Amino acid sequence: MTTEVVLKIAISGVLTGLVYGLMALGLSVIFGVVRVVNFAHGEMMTIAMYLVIVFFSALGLDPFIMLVPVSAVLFALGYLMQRAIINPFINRPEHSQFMLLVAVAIVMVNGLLLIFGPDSQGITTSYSFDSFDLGGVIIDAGKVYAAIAALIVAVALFSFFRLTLTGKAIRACADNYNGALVVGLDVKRLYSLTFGIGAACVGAAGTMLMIVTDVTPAIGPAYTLLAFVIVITGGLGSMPGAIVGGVLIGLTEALGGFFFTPSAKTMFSFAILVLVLPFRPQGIMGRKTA
Amino acid sequence: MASKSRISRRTFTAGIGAAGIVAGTAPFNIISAQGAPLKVGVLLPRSGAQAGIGQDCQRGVDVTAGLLKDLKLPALQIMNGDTETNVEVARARAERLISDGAQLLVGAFDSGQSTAIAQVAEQRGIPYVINIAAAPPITEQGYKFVFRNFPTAGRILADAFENQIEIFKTTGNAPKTAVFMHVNDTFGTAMQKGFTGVMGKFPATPYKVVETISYDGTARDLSVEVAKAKATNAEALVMVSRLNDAILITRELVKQRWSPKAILSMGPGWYEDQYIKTLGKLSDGPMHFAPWYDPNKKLAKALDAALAKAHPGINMNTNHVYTFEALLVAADAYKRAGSADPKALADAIRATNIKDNVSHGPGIQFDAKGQNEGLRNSAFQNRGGKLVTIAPATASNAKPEHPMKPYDKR
Amino acid sequence: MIAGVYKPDAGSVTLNGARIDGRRPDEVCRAGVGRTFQIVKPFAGLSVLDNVVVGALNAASSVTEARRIADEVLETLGLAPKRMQAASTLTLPDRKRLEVARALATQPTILLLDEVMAGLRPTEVDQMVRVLLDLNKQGLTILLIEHVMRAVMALAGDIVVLHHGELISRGAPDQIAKDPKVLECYLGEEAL
Amino acid sequence: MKLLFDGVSRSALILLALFFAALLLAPMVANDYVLVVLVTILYFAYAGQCWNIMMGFAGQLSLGHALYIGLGAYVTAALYVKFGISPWIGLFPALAISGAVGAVIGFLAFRFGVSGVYFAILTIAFAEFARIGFDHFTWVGGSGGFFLPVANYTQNDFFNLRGSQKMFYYILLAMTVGAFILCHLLLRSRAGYYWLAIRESPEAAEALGINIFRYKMYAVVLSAALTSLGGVIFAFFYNNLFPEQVFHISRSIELILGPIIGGVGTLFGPIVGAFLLTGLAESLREIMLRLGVDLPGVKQVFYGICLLLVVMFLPDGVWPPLKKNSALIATLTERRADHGAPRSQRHFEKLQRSEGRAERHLRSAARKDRGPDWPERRRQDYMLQYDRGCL
Repeated sequence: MTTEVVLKIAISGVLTGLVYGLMALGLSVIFGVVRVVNFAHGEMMTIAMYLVIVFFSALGLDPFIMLVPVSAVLFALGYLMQRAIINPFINRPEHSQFMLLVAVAIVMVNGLLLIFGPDSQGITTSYSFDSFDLGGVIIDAGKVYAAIAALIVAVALFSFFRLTLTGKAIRACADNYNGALVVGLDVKRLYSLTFGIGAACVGAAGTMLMIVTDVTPAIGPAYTLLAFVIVITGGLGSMPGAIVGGVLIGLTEALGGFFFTPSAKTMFSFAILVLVLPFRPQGIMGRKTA
Repeated sequence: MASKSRISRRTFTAGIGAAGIVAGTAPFNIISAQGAPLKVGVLLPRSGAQAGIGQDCQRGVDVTAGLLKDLKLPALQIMNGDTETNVEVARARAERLISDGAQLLVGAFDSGQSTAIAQVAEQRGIPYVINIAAAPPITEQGYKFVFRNFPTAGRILADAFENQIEIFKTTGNAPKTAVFMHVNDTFGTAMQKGFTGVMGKFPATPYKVVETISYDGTARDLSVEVAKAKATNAEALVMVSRLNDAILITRELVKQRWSPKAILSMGPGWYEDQYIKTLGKLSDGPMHFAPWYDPNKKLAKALDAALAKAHPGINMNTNHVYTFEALLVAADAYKRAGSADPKALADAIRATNIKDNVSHGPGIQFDAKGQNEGLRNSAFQNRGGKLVTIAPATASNAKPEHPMKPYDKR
Repeated sequence: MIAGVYKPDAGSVTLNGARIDGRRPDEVCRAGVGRTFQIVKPFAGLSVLDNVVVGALNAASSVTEARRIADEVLETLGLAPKRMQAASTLTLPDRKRLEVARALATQPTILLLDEVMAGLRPTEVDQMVRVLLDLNKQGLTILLIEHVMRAVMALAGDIVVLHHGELISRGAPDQIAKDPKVLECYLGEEAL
Repeated sequence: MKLLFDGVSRSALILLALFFAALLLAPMVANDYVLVVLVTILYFAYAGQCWNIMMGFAGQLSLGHALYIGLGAYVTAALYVKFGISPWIGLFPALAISGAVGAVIGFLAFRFGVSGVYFAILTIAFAEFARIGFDHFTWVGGSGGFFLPVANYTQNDFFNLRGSQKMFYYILLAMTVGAFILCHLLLRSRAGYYWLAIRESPEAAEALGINIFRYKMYAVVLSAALTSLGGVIFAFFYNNLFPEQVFHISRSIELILGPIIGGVGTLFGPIVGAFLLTGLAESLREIMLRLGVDLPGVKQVFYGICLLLVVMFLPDGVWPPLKKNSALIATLTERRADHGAPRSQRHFEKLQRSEGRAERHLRSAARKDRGPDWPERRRQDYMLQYDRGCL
């Protein structure tokens, strides 16, 4: 019995971790290229989650179909945010960027509160309550679907950065800003694109999360913090690092919650962070910095 | 003036019976003689983390004016203050409302914010009626101007066990084991602290608690918690939770294919509208042991009707009841005090004796500490999207259903 | 490596008989090694004076004393008129001078200069050279990395020319300048 | 004393004195509401000043300062409630514990080269760690909260910090002034110079013989310890502590908004920021009230937009441009006073007369004025500090 329960919890932790990883991936991509830490990351995700609710109640779309429109809207949001407000801050000191994004986050949280009210909202799909029974190990079906979708989106993103010209151009910007300028890349546009892509990741992650959880306007900061922990643990700016970090944190919280008291489970992810940082300041998958 | 305020008690109770029927008789003169409405500052966390509950309480405020008029009670001028779920803001708002002329304060749902407001009220000598806040220390400070018409955690627990014993006696079938899950916030901790002690005073409680699980109410994922609870194989699930976590836990129960024989919730969450709306038929079955209203009381029916009219689709709940009752206390005291002098108001509140109220129990009276110890808690159950009161028998309108219908058979 | 940024794989660095290899940069500096950076690193937000005061505090016992030293150093390097400007407003030559001033203010026994003349106009080079010569005369050891030959020629007493790791010439500046091997190597382009 | 006033212009001193006098007299005229707002302002000004030592001076971005507030609050409150120890004695262990925790964080970070954003996240991690830890620390009430006994005090008990708002106001005023003077002196000390050097360029600072590890540690420990004093006041003023309130990241953010809006690294920034932000929040409420808008969240949306605008258009905060203007005003008024000599002549004389003064002024101006090439410099810094090849 115990082994089955532990196995079940571990699998559940990994699956959730994959979705969290996708969310963190957005943060990582943005930081890796634009060098701005998106302190409004979780808040952007709550926007995506509310979009899911709107689309769901208005059109009755399945979350997996909604992946596309929600990501598209978030892409536009990210693109515009970068264009309109973040761009002038690219070269400002960190605390100034922090301030800007905190202000953005305050507006987002309270805007959502105004529009959608304070109550938690969720969607119920045909598979919301399904689960698989694998020889006594019960696995949440929604989580499985969400995790698979998260993996697909992540792989698509990897291929985009590896294979397409735009992706390569963005990587060039990340590698050498001045070099990219010199060879005639429109860095501003590429930055906006990157921010858009990062936001789209968040959009996809938010859509997937709606399958397994609910949303309230106030939940944003918790997700921002979670994304930070994942990304720093995995390696800020490293794409595989975000996914690995997500899984690691998901697993840690699940097992920590099971073996110790669940109310302290987030403490374990912070413990992992505190352990990782001194010994690998660049994160588990991050490259050694100069 | 003095002679008129003496009429209050009897005329008042009679007035309720005659509400809306007998018009133009003596009580109206009292209102007009009393002049200006009492300025009441209502402090609620309407934005920030507790926005949901704060705004729900506000619904109770919204319907008050009409009801007070029907009760022939003096009008209240409501001054709203949003505490933003923040202790400092709560304190500053309280000061602000008093500076703006508030003669009485009501609020603030949360124990921390209520403590901060209580201090201000005490220092400024302005009466403060707490609507909801269960942490015992607030009324243990020897305050002169602070009153709480809400049961403390110990009271809620004692009534819960008593009602459970009664319920399981009627059903004839009781769970032998239970797992106790509680949210790790102010209310949850207060309940957890008292749980074992109070349970010991009720040896007839049919079940034994095999494990206690404390969890974070803001957690996004409660699958681990439920898996841990399921692993105990307990027959019943005893809960102290909030709304969001209640929904998450129910989903996990279904997904993890665990149908406890009974879900015994000793707090909010499982009876709230959002819960019922979100989960539909899966919301049926949980029993609640919480501060509630007595469905047979006249005023409860009136409040329910007023709420139904103002907010269709919203079931009346604890938030509305106790926020309304706090305002009721204010209006009643104002009427009896005959003036807005804070000292007189405080004395009038202390002498409160409202028999015809909404909540379950003998009515509203305050002891020397400013606590209403008479409040009793009911047991009620989700049944087909509605809430029915199942215990104690004297204040119920339905029979309990046990065991709960398994989730996969719905 | 001398300055303590990189640790040597083998061998040792000693200053006045004490080993300084493997020490942290700040310890090396306190031992008496002043250095500049090839890519200048002024404390941009601070004034020129304050930049130098920070350096001077290395040896000075109080802020007042450090200010006095800083004033002197600025005077020597001709930065005194700009002492109140923010370092970020300086031109590149001035920044290079500031680098030297700051390093000098630490009162080192040996001064490591990394391409401090690059980008300077000939007259500015000459000015810097004069300063360095003065300092050298006062007993300061200078280790210079420089490809402005004008400066090297003016500063060095004894020149060793290496070509692909081989010694090709050695002697006083004017001798070197005439050495055919050297001229061949450099195609005469820098030989004055 | 000489060190204190050395190089501070006379007009600035007069302005300061007037401002201080106004604050001293404020409780005589302010009603309780204004007083509680002033207390909040001073609290944020004090805490912001402490945070500024770490970020503004030494350049270490801490996003977890609520940790030290919370430690200070819990330690003194627990000692007072459980053992009856006066907060004036209890604050010493509070200082020590906060300083020690700061030292641990600093050691972990600086010994292993954790800096910039990473450092910021590390500070958040510790604060969150403490939040959840205290949630389960039942000796001080856990998540159920820790309550200090309250009564209606007829007179102030200064020794036990029990009393009226006025008492707290004056204590906070003294603390804010004390922190201001301390920071002023620190900036002119060896440590101050070293911190600024480390902030601007750690490599260069190290090459100039500065033990950057040690001085960064000084900054963190000092900032942490001083911040905990703010926590002491918090505990005894509000009389209840909840880990979810005290240690929450939103509290950390609240603390640092003031100094950032006011001007990071400036002495007046935290004070100006605290006045502006609390004032802004209160006046927005007032406006909403006047307009009859009673929608929870509207106020915060406008608050966010205001923050956004300030940070977009005043990148260095409100104080530096304000200071330029106030310096201008001061010059103008002084000019009117002696309109005899021709302008340039007078100007020259004045420069000569007050070289120390001008120096001081320019020096601090220089510190704030990052100059037009700041973006490029920062870009360069980044290129040196980080491996940008990450995708």
